Amino acid sequence: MEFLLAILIGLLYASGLYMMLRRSLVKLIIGLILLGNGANLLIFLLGRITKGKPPIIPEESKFFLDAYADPVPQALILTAIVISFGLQSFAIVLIKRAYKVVKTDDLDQMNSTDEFS
Amino acid sequence: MLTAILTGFIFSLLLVVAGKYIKGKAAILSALVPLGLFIYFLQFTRQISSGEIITKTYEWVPSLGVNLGFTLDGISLIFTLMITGIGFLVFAYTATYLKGHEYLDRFYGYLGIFMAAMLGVVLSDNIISLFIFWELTSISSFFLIGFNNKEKASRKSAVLALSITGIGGLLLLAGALILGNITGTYSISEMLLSKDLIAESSHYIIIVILIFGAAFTKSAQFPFHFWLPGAMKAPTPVSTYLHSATMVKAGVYLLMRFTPSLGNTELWNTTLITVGAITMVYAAIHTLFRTDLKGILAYSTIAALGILVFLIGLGTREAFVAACVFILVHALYKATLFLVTGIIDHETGTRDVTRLSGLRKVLLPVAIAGFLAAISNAGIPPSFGFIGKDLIYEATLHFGNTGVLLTALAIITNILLLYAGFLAGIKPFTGKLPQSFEKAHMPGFLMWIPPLILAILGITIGVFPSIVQDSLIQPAVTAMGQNGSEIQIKLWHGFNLILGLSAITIGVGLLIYFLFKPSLKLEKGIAKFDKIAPKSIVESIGYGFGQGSKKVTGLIQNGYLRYYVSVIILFLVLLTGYTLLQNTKYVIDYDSFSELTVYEVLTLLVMAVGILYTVFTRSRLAAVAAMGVVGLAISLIFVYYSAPDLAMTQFSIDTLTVILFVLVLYRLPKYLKLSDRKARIKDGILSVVFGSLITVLALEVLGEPQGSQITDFYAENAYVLAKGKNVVNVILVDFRGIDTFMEIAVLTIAAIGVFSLLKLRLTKKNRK
Amino acid sequence: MIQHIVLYPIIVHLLLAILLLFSWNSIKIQKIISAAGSVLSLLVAIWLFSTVWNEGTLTIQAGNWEAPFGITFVADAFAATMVLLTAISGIAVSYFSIGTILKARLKFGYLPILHFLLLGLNGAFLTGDIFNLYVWFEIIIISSFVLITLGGEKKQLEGAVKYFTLNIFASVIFLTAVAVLYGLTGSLNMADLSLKVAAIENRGLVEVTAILFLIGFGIKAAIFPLYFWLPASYHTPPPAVSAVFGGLLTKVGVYALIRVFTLIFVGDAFLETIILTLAGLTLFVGAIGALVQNNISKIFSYLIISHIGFMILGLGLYTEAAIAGAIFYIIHDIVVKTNLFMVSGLIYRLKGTMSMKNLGGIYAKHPLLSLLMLVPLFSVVGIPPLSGFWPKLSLITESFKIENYWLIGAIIFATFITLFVIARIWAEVFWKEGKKLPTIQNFRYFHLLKLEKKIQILGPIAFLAFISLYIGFGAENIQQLAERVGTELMNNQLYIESVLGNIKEQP
Amino acid sequence: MKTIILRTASNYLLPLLLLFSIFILLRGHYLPGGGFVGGLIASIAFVLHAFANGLENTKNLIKMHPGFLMPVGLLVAFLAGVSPALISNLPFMTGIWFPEPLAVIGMVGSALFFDIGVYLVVIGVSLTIIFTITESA
Repeated sequence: MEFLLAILIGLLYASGLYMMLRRSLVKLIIGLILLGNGANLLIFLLGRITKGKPPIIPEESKFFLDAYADPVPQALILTAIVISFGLQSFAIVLIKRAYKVVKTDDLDQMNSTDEFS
Repeated sequence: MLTAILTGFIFSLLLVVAGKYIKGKAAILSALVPLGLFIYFLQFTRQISSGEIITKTYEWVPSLGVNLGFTLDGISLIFTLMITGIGFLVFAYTATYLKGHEYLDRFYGYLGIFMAAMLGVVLSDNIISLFIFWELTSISSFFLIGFNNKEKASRKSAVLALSITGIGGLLLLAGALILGNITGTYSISEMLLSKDLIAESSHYIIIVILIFGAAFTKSAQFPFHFWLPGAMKAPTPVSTYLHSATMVKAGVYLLMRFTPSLGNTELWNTTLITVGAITMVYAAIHTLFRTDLKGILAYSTIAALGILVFLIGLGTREAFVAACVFILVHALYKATLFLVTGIIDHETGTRDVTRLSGLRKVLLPVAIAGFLAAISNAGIPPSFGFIGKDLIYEATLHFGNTGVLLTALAIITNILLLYAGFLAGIKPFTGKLPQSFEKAHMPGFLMWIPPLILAILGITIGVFPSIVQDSLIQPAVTAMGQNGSEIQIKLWHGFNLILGLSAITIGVGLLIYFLFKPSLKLEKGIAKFDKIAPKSIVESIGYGFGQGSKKVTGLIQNGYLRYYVSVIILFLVLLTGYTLLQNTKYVIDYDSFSELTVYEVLTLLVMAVGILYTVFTRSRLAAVAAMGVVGLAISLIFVYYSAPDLAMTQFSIDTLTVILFVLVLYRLPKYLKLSDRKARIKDGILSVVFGSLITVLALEVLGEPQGSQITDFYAENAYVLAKGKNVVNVILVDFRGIDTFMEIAVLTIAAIGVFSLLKLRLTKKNRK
Repeated sequence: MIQHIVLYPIIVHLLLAILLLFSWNSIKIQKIISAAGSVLSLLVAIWLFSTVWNEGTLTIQAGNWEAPFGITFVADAFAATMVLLTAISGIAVSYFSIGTILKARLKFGYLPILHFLLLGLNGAFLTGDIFNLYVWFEIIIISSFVLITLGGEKKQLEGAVKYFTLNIFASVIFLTAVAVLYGLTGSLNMADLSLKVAAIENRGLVEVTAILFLIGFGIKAAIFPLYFWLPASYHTPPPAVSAVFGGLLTKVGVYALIRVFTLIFVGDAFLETIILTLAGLTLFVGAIGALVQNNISKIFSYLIISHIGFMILGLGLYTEAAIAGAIFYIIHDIVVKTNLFMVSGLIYRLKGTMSMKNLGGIYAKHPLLSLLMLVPLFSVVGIPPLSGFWPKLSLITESFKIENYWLIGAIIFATFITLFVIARIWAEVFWKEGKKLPTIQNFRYFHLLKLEKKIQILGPIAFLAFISLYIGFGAENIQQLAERVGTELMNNQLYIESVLGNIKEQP
Repeated sequence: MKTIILRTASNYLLPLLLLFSIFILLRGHYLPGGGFVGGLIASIAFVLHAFANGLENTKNLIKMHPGFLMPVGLLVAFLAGVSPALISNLPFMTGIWFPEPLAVIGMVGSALFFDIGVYLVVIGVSLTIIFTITESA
């Protein structure tokens, strides 16, 4: 599983990047979201994955009795997911607003701030 | 001594507040500042001439080895006296010259700073503090040269002068730091002790080059001389001050100061002789082609500076004596000539030498001053200039094999200098007075007395050279590292070869003066060569550099976001790829991996398809939906691998994101096909490489051992100490609660951002 | 517990932001809170700084969980200095904002976001946990997004898209690096990481991780060739926003680079070479960028990039003296760059444009204001003895010690171009004769402002000008501080011990 | 789509979902759940309500701008964070607990209040975002 997951993470990074390299603002944001998902999964994978042993202490005991999944990466990912949600929602609105003002979502037509003036 | 230097700065600062009081008749009072300083430094003469060296050190930034260490020795004394003495006359002259000028107070302010900085340069023993004052002279001269800042030419000259002297200053800084590094001290006098260490150091060459860079730019040596004629855009008092006694002499001062510690090597002497000789002859010839009085004086100044550098390069005791004398000679006559020119300009409104004549009839005292200065400039006895010229010839004649050639060059230069001096000091006053100038009249005494004083001084010292012999020249030569017998400066050496050479100089010079007529035609003629002159070469290099920079910047910052991303990724891929290739083990331990189930494979498959569909579909909504599927698949993976909280969160966030996207997107049209095939392939390759890199990296890391002691701690204490059983939640609200706190802060900020982005629209109304 | 004060700079801004949100409906109250709060945060920062200066590094374990299990906050001399600078720059920007930001923007949460931004900065400087650092970075990013887009004008949005994309991208790389680091060590506490990373045998992987951090932070620090977002966006928001960005944001990237490369990834010759090369190129490319611009605000943007090179150079040289030089430069740069953008705002107020072609005549009309603006302008060049000058002494000397003349050349080149550019600004903007003021609807020129507004604009500029004068003339004090930071950073044992206790006691 | 059935259903659904969300919030310390997910569920409740009854009606129901919940939540979390420092001079965010567990909820301590803060902020944030976008769509 780890092997396949690693490949899929690579795929997420690759496709995220590919989307970022397109000219559409919408694609750009989707690309960033894919990249973010890739990074989250990477934390998950590299924190070592464990099947079927959630880090929840059994009802009767006060601590873990046997092996269990590392809760730290999970907590990190949770934070990262929520944070990226904040950024994503802002980005989505940015698309909307940019479309209204610049009248296109073609990134190549948003170059005025880099021009010599 | 610190107080002496600070006086100028404080004076200028006071002007900021009290400037308006000094604009009227009170202007003359400001001349008291340099006068006071002049008297202050004058009283050291006895001590210095008896061989004393006065030092004083104030701590400033000891951690960096930078102190305000001051040394007053023979060299410093000559310079301080020139700076304050001529400063006094210039200050006084200005009071009338710029009478009623709107910004007279500012002018005095700059002059004050400049004077103080100049004093700092010549008094500093700490090489870093010398640099600091050095830069301050550049800056204050920037303001002085650009004083008439409404004129474009003025601004341009100021920027040019600052650029040239500024880069020189930075070279000085580098040289100073390297010197300090080698010798372990920033004190110039202490560096003397490590003379051998420096000379033997492998960095000697670079040090000398850096110091030369500083000196040559400041002292307008070929090919860096061109800022000086441009600097003539400044009001005449500035030209007088900067070009006779101060600013440009700072380079010469630097060379004199470092002669004992760096000098007396092949590199040092040959370079100085060559550069000095080229400069003096080149500039001297140029005087023939100028019609503007200040232009003539500018080139003759460059020539004089060339002579000084040349003399320092000769490196003999005689040469040093000549140099020290010539510094004084030049300061006296050149200041006079500038001041005279200023008066002419002030009264007639022109500086065109072809139009000026007969002014003695209306400006007699000025004519006398001009005449005396021209005499001294020409080296005609009994002027001080005569002594100076003799000493120069003496120095060149006694200089080994090449003595004859060097003497010849010196003679040529002197001949042309004579011509220039006569042109500036005598020509405007002789002949017929044109009608248009009849109304010219004598300016206020503050303007004509100063040049007269200087001119008379030039003759007086010529007749009684002993005035300066022991008090100034002797200590200065000693300070340059030449001890030895007493120096004898005399007006009359008897009939000898040198006298003959003097006679030739004067004779030929006069001949040229009477036969050769400067004209605009000639000036235009030489303008043809401007293209290959250093000025235009440097300017076109600068222009080319500017254009190149523009191209490069435009190329780098071309506005295309995808290109920016590509560059960053390329950089990342290259660097990490390089290291990964060198270090990977390419061994994957499949046994340590967990087993696959059908559900998992299916989930991953769905995810892969979702990703690819997201990338390749041409409908926005389909892309968003596919992205949502990817998110769902991820939450399933979380479910399989023991992360229920994550699964819940991923699921809800994913849903929300899709909803938001749909809300925003459903009105946008389909994607346009914007990029061509080639770009897509290129991007595709880059993306695949990047993705594979991450995969390889992930597999590599999985091959490494990881034992988290942190996890064990949580496992033991989550319930016992933190009273929770869902360890993930315990981490979120307790162990790493601050992360979560900031996470909700991020959400809050994002929500505000969304709110403002959609609700706030700047209109004409609220744009207040 | 004296350690509590480590968190005060964070708590103060957090509380301020919350209070400001509660006063959403009243700009007046918001202004009062922000103004008073900035003073409070300055006092707190001074308190923290003086305590750290006198008693050494302070640490506190948030949640009272022994390191490395909770999140540790560490105030060593470096962090305390950065917090102090944030407070200084923050108070200036806060007052400047009150004076210059449009009412419409203030109504939509400008001030709370500003304080969230300052909160994020303080958090990033004080945290001793790598993932927590990521979270603070996100706070900084999202608040800066909101600030840069607030008002939603065309150029703002266009700049923001680039700013947004590349900074998020940097975060992703940062997160990737954290993932790898956690995968290798199972730890997040930076002091703990320092020990664990040193023990990893596969140095290649460590190097790759370090490169990921270099790129993630490098984008934020705007070094070559990762800086594209900066010239595209920094001139688009109101000057007050550019001021806080220009002063502080890139410096967080530099801070993180210095922190990570002195604490966790130490002694890698390959990386040092790369950092040095990048530093030289950053100096060069930023300088030529500044050379060709016409808009003063863009010139300042490029100068930011160029001068980042000085700080990275200090890191790359990797000696105590060089790091001290970098620290000195940071101290100078934060104050001066903040001020420069406020100056550009003042110029805009005076003349209604930022294009050099159309500017002019300020000196003739406002000599005293010109004198005031001269201080930051000349400080940024490093005209001795003003503040930018001193750190170059150490940087040149240390470059010389490794006999790298290219670096000395780059330093001189960047300084020279800065000098030239500032001289040209002086000639074009201040000396040249002014043109007629363009009429802009509803825009109030400086001379039409009420005295109160004028003070709100000039006060911060004068305050920062005064500070940079102090840095220049009182260089001894700053240098001692910088040297102490340099020593502490190069002996990271001190940091580790203050976080984890005496290491020898641990198995 | 605004059928009567949906409208009636959502009127019952709203309190039910809200209760459920609080349940999820409270049990978070022991089982999957917590402030974040709880907050999301609560917002979904309101969104559904708005879907059925129109945005204006939901707004009237809440009676205040949902954005107001954000500073409130932050303040609650903040107080939970500083309380240990104020009460027993412990570092920021230290967990302090009442000695005995309460029925249903279990142990009550600063961490729980912190989670409540998270819950409130999440509701405020998601409602603000969704309402704003809907209004200006």
